Amino acid sequence: MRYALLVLAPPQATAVHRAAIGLCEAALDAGHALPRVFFSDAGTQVALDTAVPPGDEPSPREHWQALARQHGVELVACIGSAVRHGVLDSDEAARFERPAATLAEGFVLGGLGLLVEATAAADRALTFGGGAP
Amino acid sequence: MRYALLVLAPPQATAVHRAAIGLCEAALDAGHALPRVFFSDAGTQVALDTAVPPGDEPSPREHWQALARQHGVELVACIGSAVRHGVLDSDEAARFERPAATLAEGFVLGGLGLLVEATAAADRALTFGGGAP
Amino acid sequence: MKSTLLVMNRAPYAGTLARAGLDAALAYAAFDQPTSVLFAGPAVLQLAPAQEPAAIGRKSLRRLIDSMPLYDLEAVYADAGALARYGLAAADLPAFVTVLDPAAQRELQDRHEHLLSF
Amino acid sequence: MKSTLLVMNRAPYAGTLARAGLDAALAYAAFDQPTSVLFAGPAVLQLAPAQEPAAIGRKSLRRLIDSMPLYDLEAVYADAGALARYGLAAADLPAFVTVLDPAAQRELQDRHEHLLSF
Amino acid sequence: MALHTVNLLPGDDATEAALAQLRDGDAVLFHGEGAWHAAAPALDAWARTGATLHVLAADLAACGLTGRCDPRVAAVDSAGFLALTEQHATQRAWF
Amino acid sequence: MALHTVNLLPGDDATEAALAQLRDGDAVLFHGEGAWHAAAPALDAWARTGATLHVLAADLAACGLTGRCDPRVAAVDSAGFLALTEQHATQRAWF
Repeated sequence: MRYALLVLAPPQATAVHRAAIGLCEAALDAGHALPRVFFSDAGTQVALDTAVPPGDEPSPREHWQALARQHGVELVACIGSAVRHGVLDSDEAARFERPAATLAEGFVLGGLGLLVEATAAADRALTFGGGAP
Repeated sequence: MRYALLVLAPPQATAVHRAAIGLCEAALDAGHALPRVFFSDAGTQVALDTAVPPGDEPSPREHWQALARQHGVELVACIGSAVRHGVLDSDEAARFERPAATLAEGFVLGGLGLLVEATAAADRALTFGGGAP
Repeated sequence: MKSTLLVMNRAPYAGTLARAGLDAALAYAAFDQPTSVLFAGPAVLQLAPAQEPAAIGRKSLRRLIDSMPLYDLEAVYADAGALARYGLAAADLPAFVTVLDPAAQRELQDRHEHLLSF
Repeated sequence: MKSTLLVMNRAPYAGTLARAGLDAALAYAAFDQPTSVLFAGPAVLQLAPAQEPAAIGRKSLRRLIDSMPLYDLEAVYADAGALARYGLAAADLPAFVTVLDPAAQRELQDRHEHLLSF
Repeated sequence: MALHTVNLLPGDDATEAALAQLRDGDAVLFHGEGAWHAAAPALDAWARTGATLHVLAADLAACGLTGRCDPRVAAVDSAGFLALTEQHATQRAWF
Repeated sequence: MALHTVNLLPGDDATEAALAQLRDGDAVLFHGEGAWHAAAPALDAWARTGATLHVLAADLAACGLTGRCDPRVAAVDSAGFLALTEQHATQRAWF
């Protein structure tokens, strides 16, 4: 089957991100397709490159990046939400005259059409929200 | 009297920030002292310089900056919370090898001792939390 | 193409999730997907009349909801129990909104291939 | 110097506010302020035994709470009603925690010059 | 006497605990999501406590309730909020 | 048949609405803050609905409840979560 995910929880809701990442890994291991994960609202903060997770634990961001690297999953942060939350690629950083891009490697910014496209082609659409502050 | 404020709400909770800023302005207009506002947890995100508020409305960040400019209020973002939330001054950006600082003008990073000091010297201590996602 | 029900759960101005959900609903409609919207729990407050959030730095979500028919989005529903809890009457809602009891909400859900929650 | 009551309100791992509150309490104690802590509502779950949050990328808040006496922080209280709601028994809590009914919680509050909420 | 700032929706599960902490002479300020209390059935329980009830005018307007505010609740601006903090030595923030 | 993913604390005011949406053949997956249901009195109402009850093992461990999980709730790992999504065509996320 083909899966599409929508992630709304901020990265501080580590349990929600772990649950979503675990599901993605299980789905891919089982041979399902999972071409794209779409992050919206506070979920886009997981793509903020300047956030430094505490201690030695890998952060949700690093887990998502590993998933993208190993399985080619496209990680799209909703552009509207992302800029409100301070997540800028180099184009947006230039447009809003900020000194540097803050979008973490492995993520791209994109419009809501990419969410629509993902769920329209999917057999399963799943939302991950809640948690935090 | 002397006031001290602790702000925990993320900037997306615009109502909470407006309430806090309005109280600060009223207190200062009435002749009270309000030397410092301390931001912790998600509250530190208000100091994220790369966040672009939607449309033409001034953001909580800009209101806080105006308060600091006009009344000399010190705006301290808890350093531990700030780095988790991607708010780095130039020292922290260098320490964690990030390309640029993201701390907005008018804010400083500081330890919890500055919260303790502020409330210990105050007649009134007020917490502003809640809201969002 | 899949029929999609977007379930709204949040009060309008606590954060930005309510707005994100409405933007998503309008996007589904704009891309000509069969789209329905259910306002459940605190999200029924997004339907309240006369919202004037300029002083808290926001734009009226009710105004955005009122524009839904312009996107041919009129399959819009509200949770009866939540309306009662918050003291909202049917007359307060946009005319194109249908009020549903819990059983009818479940039937609505079961008529759609996908659900998204906000 | 002012006597300060820090009121914790959040479950341990929903976000980072619970941890921020504990860090603040330890800071007040470390700076030799007269400090008390009340775990209210969902925050009593921070007191639950045997927490092992490594698999969700977190450190045990119960372990942090267990260290409070090392900071001479032993004026630590828990909300009786919330403990019952979540199925926690007094025996589950650290030995230095005192369980309070609502009236005693208000007396506690009134004995302090400042309150901070997390 | 304490000031209770209430940023909870009507029916929030923290409400019961908050109500149990109210005393004669206390003041309640509904703000943020709490402003929805100004026209909700849940207001009755707050009115029975003996605390005075207030709501921040900007949040009341955001809710569209400026003209529908229950007469038991007084709308206040920032100066009114300040006065409440002057009159009450401590604040319990419910959120 | 639907999968209900529940990231709500026991007693959350959204619980009542969620319970009213459960049907025979549905499955519930408690996760995140929902994992506290595995040993809370509020579980009874969920058990009466006829839905099967599950909890994500990592969240159960975070709560310290691995050894105290109610026998009516089955702990599942990510593969178990995946199986629930395979068996149920739609997901209602409660958070």
